[in-house]
Amino acid sequence: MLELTPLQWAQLALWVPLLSAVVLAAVWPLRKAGGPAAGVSLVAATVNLAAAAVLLFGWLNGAEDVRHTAPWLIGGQGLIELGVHLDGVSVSMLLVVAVVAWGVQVFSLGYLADEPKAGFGRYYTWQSLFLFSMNSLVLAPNLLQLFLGWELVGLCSYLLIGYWFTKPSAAKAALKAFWVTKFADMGLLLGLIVLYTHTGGFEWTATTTAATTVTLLFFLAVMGKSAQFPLHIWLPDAMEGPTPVSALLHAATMVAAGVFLVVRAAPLFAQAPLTGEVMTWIGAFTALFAASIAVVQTDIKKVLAYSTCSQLGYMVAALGSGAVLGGYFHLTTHAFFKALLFLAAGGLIHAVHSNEISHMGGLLKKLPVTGWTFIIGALALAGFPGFSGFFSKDLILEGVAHQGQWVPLAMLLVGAFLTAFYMGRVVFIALLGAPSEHAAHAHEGGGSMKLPLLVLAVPALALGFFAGPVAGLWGHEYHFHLGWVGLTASALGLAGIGLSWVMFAKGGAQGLLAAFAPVGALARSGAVDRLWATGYRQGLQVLGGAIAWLDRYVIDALMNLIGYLSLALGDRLRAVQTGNVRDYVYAVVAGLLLLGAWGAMFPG
Amino acid sequence: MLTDHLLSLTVAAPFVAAVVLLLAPDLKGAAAKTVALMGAGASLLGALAVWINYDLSQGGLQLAEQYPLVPAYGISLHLAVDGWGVALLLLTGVIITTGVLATWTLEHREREFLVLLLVLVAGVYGVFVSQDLFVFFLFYEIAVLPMYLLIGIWGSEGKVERGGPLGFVWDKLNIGGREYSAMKLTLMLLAGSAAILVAMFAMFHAAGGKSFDFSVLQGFDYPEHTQLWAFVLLWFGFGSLGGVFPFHTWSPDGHAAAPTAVSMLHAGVLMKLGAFGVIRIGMMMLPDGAAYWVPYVGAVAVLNVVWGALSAMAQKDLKYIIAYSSVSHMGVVMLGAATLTADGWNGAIYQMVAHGMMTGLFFGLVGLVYHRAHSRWVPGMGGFAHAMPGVAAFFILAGLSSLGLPGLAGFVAEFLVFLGAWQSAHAWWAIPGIIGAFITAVYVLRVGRDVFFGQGPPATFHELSDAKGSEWAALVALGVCLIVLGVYPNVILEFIAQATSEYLPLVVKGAASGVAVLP
Amino acid sequence: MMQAWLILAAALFSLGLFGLLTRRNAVGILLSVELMANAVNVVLVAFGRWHGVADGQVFALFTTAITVAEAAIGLALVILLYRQRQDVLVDAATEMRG
Amino acid sequence: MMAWIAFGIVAATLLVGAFRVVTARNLVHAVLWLGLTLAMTAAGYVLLEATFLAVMQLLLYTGGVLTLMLFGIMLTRRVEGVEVPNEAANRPRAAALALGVFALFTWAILNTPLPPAGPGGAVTAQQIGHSFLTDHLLAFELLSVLLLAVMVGAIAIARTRDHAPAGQGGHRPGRRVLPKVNQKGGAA
Repeated sequence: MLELTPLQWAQLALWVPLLSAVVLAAVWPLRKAGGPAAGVSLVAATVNLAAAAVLLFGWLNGAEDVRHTAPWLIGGQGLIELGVHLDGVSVSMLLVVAVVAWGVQVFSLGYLADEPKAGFGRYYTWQSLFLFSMNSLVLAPNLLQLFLGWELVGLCSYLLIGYWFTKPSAAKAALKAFWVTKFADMGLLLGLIVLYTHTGGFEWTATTTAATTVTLLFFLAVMGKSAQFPLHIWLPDAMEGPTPVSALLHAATMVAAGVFLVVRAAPLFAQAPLTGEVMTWIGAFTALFAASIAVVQTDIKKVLAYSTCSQLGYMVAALGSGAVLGGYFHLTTHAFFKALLFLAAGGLIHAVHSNEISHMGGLLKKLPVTGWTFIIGALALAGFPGFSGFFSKDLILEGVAHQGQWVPLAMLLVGAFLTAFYMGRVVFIALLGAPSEHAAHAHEGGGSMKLPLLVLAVPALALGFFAGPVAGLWGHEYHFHLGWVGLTASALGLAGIGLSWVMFAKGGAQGLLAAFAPVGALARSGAVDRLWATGYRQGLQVLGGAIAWLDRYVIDALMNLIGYLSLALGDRLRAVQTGNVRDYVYAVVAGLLLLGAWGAMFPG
Repeated sequence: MLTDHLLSLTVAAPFVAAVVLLLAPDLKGAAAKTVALMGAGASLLGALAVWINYDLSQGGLQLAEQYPLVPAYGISLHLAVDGWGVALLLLTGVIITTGVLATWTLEHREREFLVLLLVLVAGVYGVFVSQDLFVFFLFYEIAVLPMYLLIGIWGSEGKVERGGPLGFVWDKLNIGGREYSAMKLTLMLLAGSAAILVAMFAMFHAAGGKSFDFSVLQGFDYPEHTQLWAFVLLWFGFGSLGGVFPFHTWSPDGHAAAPTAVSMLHAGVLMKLGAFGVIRIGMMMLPDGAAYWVPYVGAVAVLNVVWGALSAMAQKDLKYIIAYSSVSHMGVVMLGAATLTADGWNGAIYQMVAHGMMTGLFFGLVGLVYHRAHSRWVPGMGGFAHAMPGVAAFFILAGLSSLGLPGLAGFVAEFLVFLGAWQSAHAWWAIPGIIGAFITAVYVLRVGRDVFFGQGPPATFHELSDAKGSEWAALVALGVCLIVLGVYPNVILEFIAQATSEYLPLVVKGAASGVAVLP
Repeated sequence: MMQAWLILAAALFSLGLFGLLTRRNAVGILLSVELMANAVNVVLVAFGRWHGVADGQVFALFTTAITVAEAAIGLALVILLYRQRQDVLVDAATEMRG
Repeated sequence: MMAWIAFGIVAATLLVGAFRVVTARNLVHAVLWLGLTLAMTAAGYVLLEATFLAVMQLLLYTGGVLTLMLFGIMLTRRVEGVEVPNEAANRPRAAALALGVFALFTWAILNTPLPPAGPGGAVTAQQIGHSFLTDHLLAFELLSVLLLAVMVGAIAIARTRDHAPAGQGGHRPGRRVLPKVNQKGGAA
């Protein structure tokens, strides 16, 4: 392998995807050709993967941090710089993004094979652009570049969700995603501005009295990007995009950006206990809320979407209560097994041409690889002992317990149970249940759809055991120990799986379903959705209408009034010209007399 | 050597082209447009030459030329360029060139149209580089007056239904019509000019009535009370062109009725004249007046931003949406100026350039859509992306830039302005500004979805086709500018920051002039 | 004595003015204007005599010349008016109103 | 003493003449009375020792203008010379205004102190001629130009077109002819 310094590898990882995106965007015949465009993007993704692997390997062997910045903007208080910052945290996230992105791009080859050529090329252009944006976010040396990456990633999410823009629902979903995240990003922008004013820079290591306001503003953005309650409404709708997109953006990388921000700016967040408190509560509630809704979803992608929402809740709760290692490790493991779940679900959907789990019965036999990898992912997600999910979730629960947040802990434990339950439900219905007529002629996808599943299955299974070295990467110690919290969590997990087996494999205890009826009603009603929709429609649009009316019929009317008055005055004055000569003479004489009189009265 | 007449050549290039077009009656169709393009192109090359020749390390006024006009009153054609001038010349060059390219499809008396357009832009060039207040005002009028003819003759009809408390006004005024809009635009701008004239002569007189030169008027310490009312006159005088709140109502009607190239040039460049005037003449020459009035300027600017954005959201006519968004973005410029901070001023001037490109691109695109769909009514449109993917892509690009997506010009400008706002005496200004940016995101992308996404185009629009030859050139040029200005802003930010570091201390006693200059 | 002439001239002027205001016939108006011009001449000559300089009379001659010219043009217009309207009643000719 | 008597006669005749000019019902009488007034002014000039001017006055006014006016009346008189008396209505108003003006002038004349009298001695025609060609040369030349212009103008305005103007047929394109107005003032 050619000898490159870590900085050069990082440059490679950053610029190659951008180069691919620019080339594909500019050279439209290449893009219109479809296949070759995918090739270019895949090459870029592979180079990125290689660079990320080398970097991680370097950091595992204890390379010291690298920071290289170049001036970008002239600020009032000095030059604002952008560049690359390599340390344990950024390098590991870089690899996570690289692996998942590579897997998704390979998977898309098969999954979107029957798309029109131009669309296919456009898809891969946006994929490369996303890879660049995510990398620029991950490698950001300061919070400003993180914000730049953050917004670009939001753009890619808008473009990729709206890939099938001819579908009105997809166009609406893309817009909704962009609006909600843009609304939340206002917080990040304002936070950055406050930070810059107080500290003269965008470093996350800065200590400032305004830490609480800054971190609270940051958390508003995190709630938007990482779909925390009440700003989670866009994530389920984001499923309108192709499944690989959901796997990449809305499961592993983009939504994790919020958590990554908190991890990156941990020193800042440490200075604001209040924000921690808020995060713990919101995170825990989101975990519980999303898990309960996931139980009643029939569309497999919606289940996984709400599950992501719930798992993000876990991470936010962990970070809120100071368990940075737990939160970040869960982020990493979750990225792998959730991406695996989504891609596997994509395989199932591709086979059955429908998202409904009821149409998918008994697919394990027909799609063995997809089926089994789905089960591995499900078990990891449910926190089945030995799987990666178990370790990371355990760390989170330990952290929250250690902080003494009992109510949030309770919510998280119930959430763990529900998670195991709804994943069991999906597995028993879709893979093991009685095959429905739709699944009659289901068949496994091609090699391109199976390879990524296997690649992703490995970390889902084994990553748990590497917790030690990974923690070391991030400057934390980790030694496995199973406290009472871990035991209860795994017990609840097993119970959840057992109950789902009873209810869905054996058809028993149907009565319990009634218990979830109210949650089902709540989910279908989309109460929170409608809250925001009315806020938008009644609030913003009505306000806009009022202002527009005011502008046109009051302020503009005043200007027109001036015009009207001058015209009216003109009409009146016209009457003075009678056309009769004598009147004019009278006027002259009258003028003469007046002048004379005036002259007489004020002589000299 | 060429460079010591560079500025006069740049200003004169469009003027010469206009004269050539006037004197050669048989120049028709493409020939006339080519001549106009050469004129515009020459001025763009001039602007680029200025950009290259401007020596950053030295800063200050360069490439100066002075030709006495009326020595008795000290009036002279004194051209010189500073950091701001370099950036704004580039903007004007790009916009006029793309504007001429965008009129390639015009058939109706295109020769006279191009003559007026070129005269207008010559005026704009003049304003940005003239260092003599009288000549500054002369060029300012040259830039404003052709608008009446351009909109009156080549404009398009609109319809505003009658209503509201002052409904009777509709009896005498055909509101929304072409002549109405042209007349309204011209009258409101001339009213502004009248105010400027009064203030101008007051300053000339107070400064001893010997010379109109900036150097003389700049340094003079005017009496306190004169500064107070003179600043207000300049603020609303120049502000009326810059879309300051109560006097912004000409902008929607004017731009909606104006043909493509005219609204490109007007929203893209002319509105900047207004803001530039307020800063260069108002704030810099009347520091005490500025210090007193700036809180109000900022408050009105904030109102501008939110008001423009909200009313843009309720518009149904494509051009009205863009016109109101221009009002909103001009609010950001005035907000930046009102902060009296280095970031704020850099942001304000940068926003002028960024917004100029954005609106130029927007109006170019809207012109294309209107030319093919013969309608600007958004509710009737949908799914245009099928027929015109290129136009759709560029519309989204312009939209993203206007909502401040990083990587595009809009973000850099708005970020600096909001940064400046937070550092200024009135930190709260940043919040409505940011909310305004969000509302922009709402209406811009919603228009993008309503017009371009969704099922196929409705049956009523048949020959929808994508951009052709010269139109592509215009769109690509502006698109590239937006990206370049977004990715590597120092291209012109260095120049702007250099000028700001010189001018800000004049206004704010002991201002932080320590703007870091790039190594 | 001098003032007597001036007062006489004023009287003549006023009578001319009265004629101007009351006459309905265009020619009648011209007559009145002649009268007023004549009054002015008297004043000029009177002052010429008072100061004993030739200017008074020179100006009187100038005014006379101009009055004659004016009468000529006035008459031409009257004839045109007559040809146009077959009568010269001033009150009816109001086409030039606002 | 003699001067006052002479002045008295001249003034009286002048005033009566002028009054008659203004109030005569028949236009021809008015013109004749104007002739008398102009003649009496010439007499006045003699009293003011402006003999040259008196002669010129007689020559120009009584000769030229009088005949001009007579021609004017002849050319524009279709109805048998009888002139309908002026509106009774605005006569008092006109009288009031005229008296007002007269009062204003007399008040001004009586109140403004007269400048000191110059040396006596009549002004000879030679002096007038001399001053024409020295002090007022420019005015003199301009006057000749003016008179030329007036002559050309008068002819141009009043010349009869080469075709009969009365009939509508002869209407030349482009020349907007006002609608024919019949006696009662209504448009034809």
